[in-house]
Amino acid sequence: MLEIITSILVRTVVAGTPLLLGTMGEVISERAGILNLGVEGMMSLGAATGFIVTFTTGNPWLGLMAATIAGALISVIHAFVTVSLRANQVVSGLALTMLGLGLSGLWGKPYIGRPLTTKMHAIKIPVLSDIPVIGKVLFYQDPYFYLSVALGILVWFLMKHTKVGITVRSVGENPKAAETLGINVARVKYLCVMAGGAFAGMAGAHLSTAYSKSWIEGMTSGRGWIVIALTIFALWEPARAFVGAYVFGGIFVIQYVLQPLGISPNLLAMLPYVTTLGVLLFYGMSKSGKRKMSAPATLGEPYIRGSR
Amino acid sequence: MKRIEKLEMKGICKSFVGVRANRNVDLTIEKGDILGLLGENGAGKTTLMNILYGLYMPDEGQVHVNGQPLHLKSPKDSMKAGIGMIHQHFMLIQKHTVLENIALGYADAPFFFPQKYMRKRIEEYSRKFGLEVDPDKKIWELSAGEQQRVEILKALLRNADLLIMDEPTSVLTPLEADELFEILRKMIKEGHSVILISHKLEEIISICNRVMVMRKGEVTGAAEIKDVTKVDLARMMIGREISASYEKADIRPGEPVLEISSLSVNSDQGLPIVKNITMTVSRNEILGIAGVSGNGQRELVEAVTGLRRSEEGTVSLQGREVTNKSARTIHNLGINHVPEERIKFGTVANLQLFENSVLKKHHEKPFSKNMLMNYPLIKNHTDSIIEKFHVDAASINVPVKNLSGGNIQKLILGREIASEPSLLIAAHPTYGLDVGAAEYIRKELISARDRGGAVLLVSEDLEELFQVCDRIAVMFEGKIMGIVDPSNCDIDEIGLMMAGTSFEGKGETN
Amino acid sequence: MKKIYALMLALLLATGTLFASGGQEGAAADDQGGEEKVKVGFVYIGPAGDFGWTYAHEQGRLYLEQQLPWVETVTVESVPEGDAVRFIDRMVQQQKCDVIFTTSFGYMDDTVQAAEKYPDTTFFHCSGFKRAPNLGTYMGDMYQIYYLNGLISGAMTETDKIGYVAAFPIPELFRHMNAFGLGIKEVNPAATVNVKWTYAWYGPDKAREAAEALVSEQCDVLGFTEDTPTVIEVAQEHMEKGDRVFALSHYSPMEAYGEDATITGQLTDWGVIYEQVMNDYKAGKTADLTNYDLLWLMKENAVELGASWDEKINPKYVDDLKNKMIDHAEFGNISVYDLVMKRYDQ
Amino acid sequence: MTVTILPREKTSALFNVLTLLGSLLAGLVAVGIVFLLKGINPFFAIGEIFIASFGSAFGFQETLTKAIPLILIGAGLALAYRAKFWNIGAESQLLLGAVFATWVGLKLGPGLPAWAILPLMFLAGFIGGGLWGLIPAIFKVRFGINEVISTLMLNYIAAEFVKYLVVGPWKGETKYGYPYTDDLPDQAILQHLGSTRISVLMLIIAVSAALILAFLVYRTRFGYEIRVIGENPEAGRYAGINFFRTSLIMMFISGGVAGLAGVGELSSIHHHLSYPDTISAGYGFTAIIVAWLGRLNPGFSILSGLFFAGIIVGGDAIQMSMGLPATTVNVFNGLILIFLIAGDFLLNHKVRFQRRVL
Repeated sequence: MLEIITSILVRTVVAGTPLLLGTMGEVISERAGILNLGVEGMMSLGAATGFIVTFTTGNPWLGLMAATIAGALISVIHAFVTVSLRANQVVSGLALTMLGLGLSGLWGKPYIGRPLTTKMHAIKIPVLSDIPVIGKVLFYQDPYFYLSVALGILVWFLMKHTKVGITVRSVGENPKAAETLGINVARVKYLCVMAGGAFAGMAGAHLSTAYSKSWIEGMTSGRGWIVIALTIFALWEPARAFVGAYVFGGIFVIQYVLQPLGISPNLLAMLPYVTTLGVLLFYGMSKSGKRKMSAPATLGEPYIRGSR
Repeated sequence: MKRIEKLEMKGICKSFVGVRANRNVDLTIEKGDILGLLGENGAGKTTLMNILYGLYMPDEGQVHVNGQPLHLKSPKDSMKAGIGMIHQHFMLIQKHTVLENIALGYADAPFFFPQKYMRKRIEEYSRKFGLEVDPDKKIWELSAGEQQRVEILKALLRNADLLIMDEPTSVLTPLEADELFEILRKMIKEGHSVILISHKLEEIISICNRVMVMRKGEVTGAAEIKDVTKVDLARMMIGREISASYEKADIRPGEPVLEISSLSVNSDQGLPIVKNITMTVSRNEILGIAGVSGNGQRELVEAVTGLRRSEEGTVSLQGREVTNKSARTIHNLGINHVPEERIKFGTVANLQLFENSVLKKHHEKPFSKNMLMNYPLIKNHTDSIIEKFHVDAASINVPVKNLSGGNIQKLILGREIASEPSLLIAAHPTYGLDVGAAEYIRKELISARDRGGAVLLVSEDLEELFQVCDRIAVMFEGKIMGIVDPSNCDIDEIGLMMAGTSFEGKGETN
Repeated sequence: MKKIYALMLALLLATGTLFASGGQEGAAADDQGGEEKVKVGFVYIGPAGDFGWTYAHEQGRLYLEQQLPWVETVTVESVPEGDAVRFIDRMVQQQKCDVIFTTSFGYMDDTVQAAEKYPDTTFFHCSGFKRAPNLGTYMGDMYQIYYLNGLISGAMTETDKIGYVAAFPIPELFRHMNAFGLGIKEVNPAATVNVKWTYAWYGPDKAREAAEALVSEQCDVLGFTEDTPTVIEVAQEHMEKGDRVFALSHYSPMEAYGEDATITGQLTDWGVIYEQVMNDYKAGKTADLTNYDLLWLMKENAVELGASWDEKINPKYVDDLKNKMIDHAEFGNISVYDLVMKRYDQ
Repeated sequence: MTVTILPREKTSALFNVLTLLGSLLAGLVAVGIVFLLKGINPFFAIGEIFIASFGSAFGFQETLTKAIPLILIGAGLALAYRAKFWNIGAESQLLLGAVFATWVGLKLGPGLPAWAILPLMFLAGFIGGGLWGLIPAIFKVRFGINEVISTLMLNYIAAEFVKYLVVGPWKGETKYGYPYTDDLPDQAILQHLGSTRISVLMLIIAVSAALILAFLVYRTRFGYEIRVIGENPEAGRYAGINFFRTSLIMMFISGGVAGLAGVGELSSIHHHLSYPDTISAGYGFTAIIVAWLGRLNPGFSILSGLFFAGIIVGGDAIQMSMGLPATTVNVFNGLILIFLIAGDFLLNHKVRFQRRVL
């Protein structure tokens, strides 16, 4: 029994890693007031880029870097269209998803099914990894896990305890107030969207170089959309994003564990999505929940400088 | 850091499209002054202050500090020069804590843990000026007065020597206002100076040491407070002979159309803002509601038209009770409404002219029948409105956003009057219009009255009220201070009522 | 304004059409000058590089091109079931294919329809059961190999729990799982098989979680039907962490993904089948295909035991199997290795 | 040099169209650049797409076949987007339409008179899609839940539900254990035109649905109210429009039309319910651009639906002749959409470049 629990937890953490990375990115972007529905596309591009670079150079770290840059670069399109051209963020995000999926499919085609010779191996942290259960879950994982946790904590810290965090959050809540206090709103928004893209790219690289170690079209299989739901689930708080990512990772894992109980695997596969709706509904039912669920005040709205 | 000993604005002129907001304005303020800037809405006070704060560039004129000319291109420049401004609508981030709000964009705060650093500074300043506020609270948890203190702290921490406050007491309870004045006095002692924009005579008298009155972009008077009385100020503010009334048919008011009794309404913040109002508007009558804006006029109108819940009391329309009925039900009973914010409520900017010409009436015959819209007929109707009300538009097929403000207002008015409502409620219908358009709209209001309609006119423009109304009610802090007959009344009286003095005796005339 | 807009949009479509018809000639020119070649179209359900079903067919196609120089091929991949018709249309009408292979059961009805529509083209549908004069069927079935895999798995398990990651509950899979189970029981009556369904032919993430769940249930030999080597990778990772988890390769030689974890597996060589079919075609044996059903098994070498084409069993574990002695009803006391080889030869 | 951006006061119809064509052209150029980077002759690739979809009889047949669901869903989405309701869930509304129709055709079918089956299937499909569309509407209006998220989640839920049906309770007895339902009875099947896959009835339904929706938007009171609350909810309140009721009706129709597309795919193409990605090849998503290219006028989705159907069909051709993956079409869709919304900016704003005078 203990072994099953350990295994579930180990897998939960692994399955939650791309979700955590993606959610952190989307939290940053949405905190600055830009809804980016293109996560699925950016992740996919990250996955393809990460794989191709790892495959050709044999260095998974270069793959990770390339994926991060690719994610950030493609997100610039979204930033330009929504910040500079004030276009509808929903439509632009969807366009980005299509573009990301298309480009990754086009470039990744020759790499479908090719085995990765160099992999990121799990790192065993001495001593700590010998602790029962927790040791295996937290201290014997692939480097992406440690990276995602470190970045997650970093984002949390930046958002909560630094000037940058205050600036970013203010830009999403009240860009006009930020502008009068001398902050370049457009620049903050651009940078935040790009940070979101970079995180999504990393999440993609995790999928193709650490999780599956292979590339195939559509391998993100909806994780980008879950990330967007998770961002609401997390109420735009990086600390809650940890909870959300691992809860959802756990739900993904537990489907297979529960199969012997005779519940239809298809109904189990609905769990992550039903849970999301359930949580939102739970928030939506109560007044205080609604307040909590209230997004950054200007999320989705174009900001026009100097408007009165 | 050199402090502001003396600040002068000289010969400031500023025009917006077609409107001269400031004409050759001079202003001087010295260290330790609390200068009251008095005037009606639209008198140009806020424009002048926005120039001082670097938000607008003046067309002409200069600003000097301690004798040196100052170039203000953005709020950053004015902040650097030691000028701080607190807007009527606070520039605060509701979901953030006080600390975070003050730390935002604060140059001296460290990168890591800026809150910790700010907390020390805030405590220091709180003690110095008596600005008590819990730094860890979120803004939305604070009362308006506390939020204002945050704004003041924000300005002071940015080394504001001169603090501009735009109608600071309009959102405060009397107790909070007293606390604010206490803070301001402390600031003066510390060598700061304050410019207070207000149209409340009482508070200007009680806190300021100097006053400057503006009307229509010009300075109409400046004095030391000790040399003037409330009545003097009221005269300076309104201060002119009322020009002749428009011609009106000599008809006695008919049966009552709108009866409001003991109506109480809450503001968006959930505080009582209309308090126990009772009044009647009859056929062939224009009832004006005078008063400085923000005294509950807007909420009153919204409650009557079904856009806001009333807490207590009743509203009856031609004998039928319509309290808290839906906007559509009330409209169907014959109330038409020219809303205050015409762009926000009254029209749909991206829809075409003809589509806007039936907004709110689109569900009625003959404009729609069996769920279908009769667009040919609507277009004819629009043509007639455009012709009758002289709406200047390229075509009825252009989006309304292409029209100027005056033309939008004419369109709305035309739409609301054309259907011969039993009651027309018009809120600030001529606000921001040029003289010709305003005159035209006033005449239309009168002719609606002459044809047997009842009109409730909310306006800040006393001249307008005197010219068109049969009776004028003055609202102050959610209450009716008195109802007067314009043909038989002293303008000072109204000024005093607007400033909160209740007048017994005159009361209802019918 | 709306009218102009509509007009322009229509004009746009029209220019597209014009542009299109203008370019047609150029494309058509390519098709001429062809020699006496037979053009063969392949419709694939998955991506050609999936390392499973479609990959195996792709290898078969390449083998075919290599063996029969008079064959020219064209492929289209990732064609959703129920949408094959338009691809077949295009293969017949534009690419002028003479023979078309549709390689998934789900294409059956579409292939039948297409065969009716194009009587001059010859169709072969993989794994189906409907035939027509110009529609034959073929299949390389591996239930024998699964049985052999079962024998080996039964011998290798120490926990007496064997895991199976299965894609979709369809008859072919049940057939394989039954054969697999039969083999296991013959060697190790105490062993049980745990099954996890993924509902995806191609789902590396799902297969991974399913395999991990099986490992956590103490399964130490993993078989699977899914088109990626994911399950092998999972087993290999556990091996590297010091656990004892084996896996059976599926469809393609996957030993490279888990050199320690892979014991053996199932291989299909579609190439020999395709070669046979095309030779039959050339020889004119395919005029009436109503009874043409090429169901090839082990004896035709269409399917093979092993995780790579060279070795039937990973040499690392040959000794283990040779040392594992069981009492067998038919052969008495025999090593599992010998049993497997005996059965293989049968 | 400074760039000033001012709102454009007047836009002419011609300018409107030129912007649109310019956006499309720019989109195609961008696609060409992507091809070029990949080492593919862009003129050949893009030309091939149009040849394959509009340049040959069999290609055009397929284009029409694919256009049917795109027109239907695009028109429905245009309605929702008019009200600023970002319905991303057409994919699942289509599926639910197919599920309801399957239930009528398969489960009720034997007990129904032959003439009633198809009409009832269409009705059921409309109701199925409509009800599925109502859920996010209620979620949004009553509980303040963002419709983008809820419709997306409902997409996944519906897909799993369909899988559950076809491998579980509805698994066909005649399908040898494969995950399909049984085939619909003959009376429940839409006939094709000749040897094509075009169902004339569906084509008529699609075109007339688009026209009816256009009529609804531009000629009825309901359409007027939708446009008012979409453009300016405050004005909608002022005008006494019932937000809750209008939103619900609107989403019922929007989802219902997608449901009709589901009935069409089921009854005309597949004849049985099977995996969700077989029933709908991403029509719900492509239709988003269809609606957008049609400037949110349901009527124009007829043309823009045809255009994107052409791109889907043309995508097959470059897949076969150039070995490009199926998702290449997504590059097209994404880039064209990006340039369309960028074009909208030019339509509504003047951009002036000025040399800074010192």
